[in-house]
Amino acid sequence: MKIGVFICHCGENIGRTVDCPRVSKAAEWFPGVVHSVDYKYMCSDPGQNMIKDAIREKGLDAIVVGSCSPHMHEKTFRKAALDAGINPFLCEMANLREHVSWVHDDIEEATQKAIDLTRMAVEKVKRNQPLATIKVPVTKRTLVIGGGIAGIQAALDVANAGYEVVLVEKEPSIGGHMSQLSETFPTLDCSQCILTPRMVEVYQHPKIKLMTYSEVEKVEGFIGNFHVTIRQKARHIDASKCTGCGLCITKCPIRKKAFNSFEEGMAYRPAVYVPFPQAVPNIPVIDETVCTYYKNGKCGVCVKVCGREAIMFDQQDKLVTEEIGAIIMATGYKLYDISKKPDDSFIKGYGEYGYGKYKDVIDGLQFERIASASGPTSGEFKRPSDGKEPKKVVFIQCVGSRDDSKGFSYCSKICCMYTAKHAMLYKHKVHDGEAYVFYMDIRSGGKMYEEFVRRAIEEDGVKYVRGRVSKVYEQNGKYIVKGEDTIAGMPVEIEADMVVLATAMIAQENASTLAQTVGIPYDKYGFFNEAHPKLRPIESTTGGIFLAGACQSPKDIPESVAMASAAAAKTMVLFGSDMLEREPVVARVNELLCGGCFYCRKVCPYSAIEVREIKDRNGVVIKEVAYVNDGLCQGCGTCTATCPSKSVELMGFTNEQIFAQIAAL
Amino acid sequence: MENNLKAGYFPGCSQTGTAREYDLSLRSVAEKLGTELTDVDDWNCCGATSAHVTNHTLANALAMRNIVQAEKQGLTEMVAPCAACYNRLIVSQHETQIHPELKKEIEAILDSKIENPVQVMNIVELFTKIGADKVKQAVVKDLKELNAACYYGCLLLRPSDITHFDDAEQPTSMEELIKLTGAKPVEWNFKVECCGAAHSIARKDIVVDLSKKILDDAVAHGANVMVVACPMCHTNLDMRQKAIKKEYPEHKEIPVLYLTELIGLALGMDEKELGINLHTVKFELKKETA
Amino acid sequence: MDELRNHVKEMLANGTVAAVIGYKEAGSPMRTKPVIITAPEEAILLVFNEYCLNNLAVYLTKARVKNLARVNGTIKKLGIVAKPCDVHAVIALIQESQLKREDVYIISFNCNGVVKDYGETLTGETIASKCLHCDARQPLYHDKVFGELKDLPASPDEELAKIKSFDDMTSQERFEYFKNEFDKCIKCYACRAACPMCYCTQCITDKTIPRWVESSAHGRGNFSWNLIRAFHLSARCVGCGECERACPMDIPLSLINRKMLEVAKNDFAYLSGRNLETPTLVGSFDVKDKEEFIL
Amino acid sequence: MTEEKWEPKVVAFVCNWCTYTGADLAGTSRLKYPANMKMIRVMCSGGIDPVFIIKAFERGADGVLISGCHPGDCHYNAGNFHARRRWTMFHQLLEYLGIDKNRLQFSWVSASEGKKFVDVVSKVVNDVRELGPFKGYKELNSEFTAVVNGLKQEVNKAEAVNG
Amino acid sequence: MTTHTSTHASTIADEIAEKTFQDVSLCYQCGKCSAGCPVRYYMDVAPNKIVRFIQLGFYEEALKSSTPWLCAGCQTCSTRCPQEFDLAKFMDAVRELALEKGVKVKEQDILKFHKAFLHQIENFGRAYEVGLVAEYKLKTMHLFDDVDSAPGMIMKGKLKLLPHVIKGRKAVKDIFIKTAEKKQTKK
Repeated sequence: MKIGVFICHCGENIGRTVDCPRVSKAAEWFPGVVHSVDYKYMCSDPGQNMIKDAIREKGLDAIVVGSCSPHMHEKTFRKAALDAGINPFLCEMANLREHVSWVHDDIEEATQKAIDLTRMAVEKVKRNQPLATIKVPVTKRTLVIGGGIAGIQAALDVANAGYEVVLVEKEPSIGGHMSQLSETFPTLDCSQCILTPRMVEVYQHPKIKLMTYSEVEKVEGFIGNFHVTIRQKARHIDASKCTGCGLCITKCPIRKKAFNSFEEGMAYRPAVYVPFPQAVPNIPVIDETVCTYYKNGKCGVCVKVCGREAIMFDQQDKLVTEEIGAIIMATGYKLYDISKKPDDSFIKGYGEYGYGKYKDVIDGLQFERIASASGPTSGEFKRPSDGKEPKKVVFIQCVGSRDDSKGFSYCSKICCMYTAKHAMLYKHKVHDGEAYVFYMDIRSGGKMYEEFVRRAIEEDGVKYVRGRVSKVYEQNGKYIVKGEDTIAGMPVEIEADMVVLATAMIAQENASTLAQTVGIPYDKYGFFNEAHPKLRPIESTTGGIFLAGACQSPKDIPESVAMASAAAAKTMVLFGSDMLEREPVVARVNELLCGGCFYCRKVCPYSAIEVREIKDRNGVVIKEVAYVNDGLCQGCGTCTATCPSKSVELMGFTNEQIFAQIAAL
Repeated sequence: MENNLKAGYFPGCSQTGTAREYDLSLRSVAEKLGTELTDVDDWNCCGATSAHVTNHTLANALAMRNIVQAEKQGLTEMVAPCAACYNRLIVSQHETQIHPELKKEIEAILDSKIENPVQVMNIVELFTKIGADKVKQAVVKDLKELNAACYYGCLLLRPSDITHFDDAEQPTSMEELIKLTGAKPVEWNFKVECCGAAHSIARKDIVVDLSKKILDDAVAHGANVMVVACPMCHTNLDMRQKAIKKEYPEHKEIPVLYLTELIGLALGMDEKELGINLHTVKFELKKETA
Repeated sequence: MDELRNHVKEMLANGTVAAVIGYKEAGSPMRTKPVIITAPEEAILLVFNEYCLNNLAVYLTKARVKNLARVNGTIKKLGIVAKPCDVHAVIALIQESQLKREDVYIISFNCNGVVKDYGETLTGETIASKCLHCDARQPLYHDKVFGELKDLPASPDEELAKIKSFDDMTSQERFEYFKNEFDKCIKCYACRAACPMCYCTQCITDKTIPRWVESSAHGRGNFSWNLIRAFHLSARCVGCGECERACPMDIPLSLINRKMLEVAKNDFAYLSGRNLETPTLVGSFDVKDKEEFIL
Repeated sequence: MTEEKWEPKVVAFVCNWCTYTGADLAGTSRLKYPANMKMIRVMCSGGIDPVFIIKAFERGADGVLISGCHPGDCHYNAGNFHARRRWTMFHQLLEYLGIDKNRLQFSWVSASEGKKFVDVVSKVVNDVRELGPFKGYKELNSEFTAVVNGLKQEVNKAEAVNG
Repeated sequence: MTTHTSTHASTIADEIAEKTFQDVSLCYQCGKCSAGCPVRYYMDVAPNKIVRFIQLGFYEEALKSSTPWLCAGCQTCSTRCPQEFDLAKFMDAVRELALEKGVKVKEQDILKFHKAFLHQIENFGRAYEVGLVAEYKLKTMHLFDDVDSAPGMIMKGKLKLLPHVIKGRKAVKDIFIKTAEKKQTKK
């Protein structure tokens, strides 16, 4: 093997403390080195040409460049090697700048270390193997999980670009939390009015396959090549026959057995129902847990009234598999149920505010429903306990947010804004009413946000009190709210008619289970982790899986929508080529030697190790061995260190290469 | 009777004086329920509020001496019926467990090793340990005439991450217990509000105000008796009603019973046996006419 | 004993198992050796007593034994007579995908201890040291179990005391001690052959490209071999002690294996081969694992 | 080589994403540390085989440093968690067999901890310097050589005697 | 108000941290403690402000306030604090420091009560209520408060005329001496 060594001065950067000519002289004597030079700037065009010419003229098989960190210029020199006709993975670097000249002062010491590092690189490169980039085909279909505003936006963007989309939503209708909202900040436009057209667009889009009342059960494969299993839960309605006339819903005799979750428990729904009138698709669902038919086989009123024979009591869950190239996670959030503490600890959360005990102590989404024109009170302000108009309403912020003791350390980000909106909506409808907001800080960064909060205070006369409330208790039909104004330094007690708690936004139910199913990491709160907090906020660390909206952290509508469009753009980047190229730094198993203990499989962070059966001529399985899926392997090498019989190697970092480096010390 | 409970008993100073009836009723009820209480040998005052507000080392040392005494006696469980004593003991035990340097310091002062095997219980936990079934079986008198406001006060439940006992804001364990006697618990607001405790003597004015608020709320929610589990609460709520009456002549008096007294009544003991006659606000069950 | 023989006979006769690995008498009633029974009438040879020292689980991974289970293209069960401590090895092998639980038929005994060496009567003096800290005298997994528990002759756990005594030595003293022990090693690999957990197709020490362990029997090669052997068995070793019993040079391998058992127990509350449900220590992790030794 | 001239030889196995990059940062920040340590880059601390460490000692290293990303920061999510378990077992085994714990040290150094990298390297080099050359391991082989030489002499003598 | 500097500042915050095992910077001044404090109305300064004073180094303001002395130690604040800051324990430390630094305590009666109480324990091992009340009354000159209830209580056996002296009296006295010594050496 003919090896060339190229030592770079990096101007003065290396040359000042490392005697570069001496290093290149020393390298001449290393076994296998046939050419060794030093030059002012190896990364410059003349420098690169020097390398290319040497490769061609001297017939070099491999090169070592002694210059800066490989993180800086490995790509540059590998490209040069490729241009000159040798495999780019037969190029190694010795880091003489960051690890030598910049950190040592003594020229003698530095030069000696530079020689050692160069020798190690030479010994390594001798054992390098030519590697070919790995190519995998891409299925150009996107799976969007979650049909809230983020999922809707992402699905529409991808579909409008001409790619097929499968949109999976676990509820019977898409729309998410946004469909529950009354008006939205900071413009106070009606949430339903801007959302419903989008929902219909999704339904009618020829490129979108909408699967409501469905959940993702299994995800296999890797970027560009996912195989996804989806469970379509039984609606007990034949969707192909149902016209959405709603006769079954109006005739269903079960009226007061099940709470309406869309109305946040402030109303009832029948056993056969659509979550809300504008639901998409407008196909009802039969709730087995309350329907009389499932109790005793009787009733069947819906069957009688349905002119289309669409009721199917014996319908079963169905498993559907889809071939997918990219996945967008848009599973959203849920509100922290403050009647319970998140862990299984003995202490329950916020007993001091009496949520769950007093009917008129409600959370933010319940308030949205009361304020909504389509809500249980048709938009009139009536308190849940006695239907009277509340004349004094207290809003408490940061309930469960910024609370290490009973909730979560993070700020839920949207509560300052929606509380201002709530107070404003209330004041707009109840002119003689009083609204108090207890806050700790007002966080209103965003276009027109601070102006919005000021409007609530200046124009609508909402009173802001800086301090956390300690206790809410009931006395003669009023709720005594005990607080402290920390600015005045005075205790404050307010006799309120209704109390609204801005409870924390937390990760969706079972978010961590879904993350495990899909194979992406999540943080301690259950929010999905982005690949890099600043530079890769849309991607998960798993290739081909992107994040949109509040599943990543608390977000408001414009942020969720922006993120959804960004995720859609990311999938289109992926779909821009037919084949995916990957660095060939992946693990390889020697199947002859593999003993089949599968420790590699246990430690692999990417589930990239598969089981392969070795059969004899008669097709009888002799043994099972490990096999690396190139698409999934990210090249960490944890398997190689774990393997007891050393039957798995990481390409580019083989044990032989490392031993050679150690031996060259 | 089989499965009889054996537990150590840390009476606390009040039980030898102002709260004599608490001690009396606890001992009689325990005996009736077949529970064997062993007094901690030569116990000393837990230091109460006065110690920990002025010198934390002293406070921990005083409390831990009792734990060590119990330890030497081989006790594994110990009931401290006074909520304040309970709080001091369990907090000191916790502190020495999690702060090794503090433990060393206290060990040096006490000249004794701290092993901490003793589990300190409050009075409600004692009854839980005895068992609801056992209490229920022993009830001979239905106390349905009582609408009771259960008052936990501050120190029975706090700090909740150390006591690990019931919900710190909306507790229900005492209610569950008194339901066994037929008494009806009322839902009210100030189960865990503070009565002023240690300020009983030095700032009577504060205690009068705070106690009045608590008593009024109980009455407003339909209570005809209050149930407490702490001699300090009892002093403030019962004894101070005279002073409250002086300050607020319209004040409506309400009797205040120790939890043990109420259970004692249900077990068929009479007021005198339980020391209820020693209270400031008089209390007597209706005489049965049958 | 008759129970065992009758049971094995029946299992072989009705085809439940293809073969049974067990013990038979070897020249004296105070000595046994392994035997593989394939015909029902051979079951009469089987014995079980305090001289059943071998850990027969080692045979389960051998190709020749596995072949016995392959009858007409289907896989039948292999029977094994296993002391409760040997069952740990079977379990560990199942956890390491070397066997399937349904492919092995475990015949075990409530164990009353075994002797250190053949020909001795079982007393507190002669009992094998692993029996002194046994945590499972009743098999944790079995398909059939015989025998009744009796009191075990008691004796102090000298092995552990010896390990503890190393704490008081300086590193140099310890190094010196083990160097001298390892110097005796002749690289016969009897330890490896006797170990039920050493089932690799090719052992790391036999690999030549690159060479992992210096193969000459000099100090450095010996040290490396013994170090790597010990590490590869850390948290996998079930503590059967067969390696030490097999060692012709009397290197106290149990002192090392036991130490690593203690480490796994203390740091991770883990014992190898005890529970099919718990993930193996190697191959799993806890975010809260200790790390005070890391800067 | 005389005792005075001896300089400790330390090998570091570091992960590509955190510690190697942290060392790069130490460089770009122009921080100084002893030149005794040489680094071998692997992709993840999870890929560092304990045999590398043994090999390093065999090849004359006086000390070894292993370093990777902080728990939770692993570029590969979990590589360092597996590594941590492996190290917990391995360092206790080495210590038990008489290799001073300062000869093999572990650290978490993130890509932003250039300063910490310098502190760690300086500490390890100093610790190893205090322990002196790793004679124990180095002489494992020399004794063998001595025995062989001794045997040779015996043979020679015998041959000489036998003519 | 005079200008405040926080030069020797860190010492008191540090001492508090040492006594309570917690850092005052935990407090983000939400005021929930003050909001729920049962004795808030009697205090001259809100409890959260005492923490603020210490955070900013305004030690004098903190130590001379009546607030720590009026704190009943009910731990309502500690239980509800979103930052898990144990304010009750913090108040203990502030009082302790006020005594150590010789700050004039506003609530003299409360201090005298505590001193009288501890005096009883030091001497007898347990609280001796008659002695306590007598000593307290002599010290505060509130001679005729509560005299109405005392005879009744004696009759009921609630107030014993003679103290109970425990066997380990010396051990308890030792505790007092040792903890006092510790304070001395610290200074």
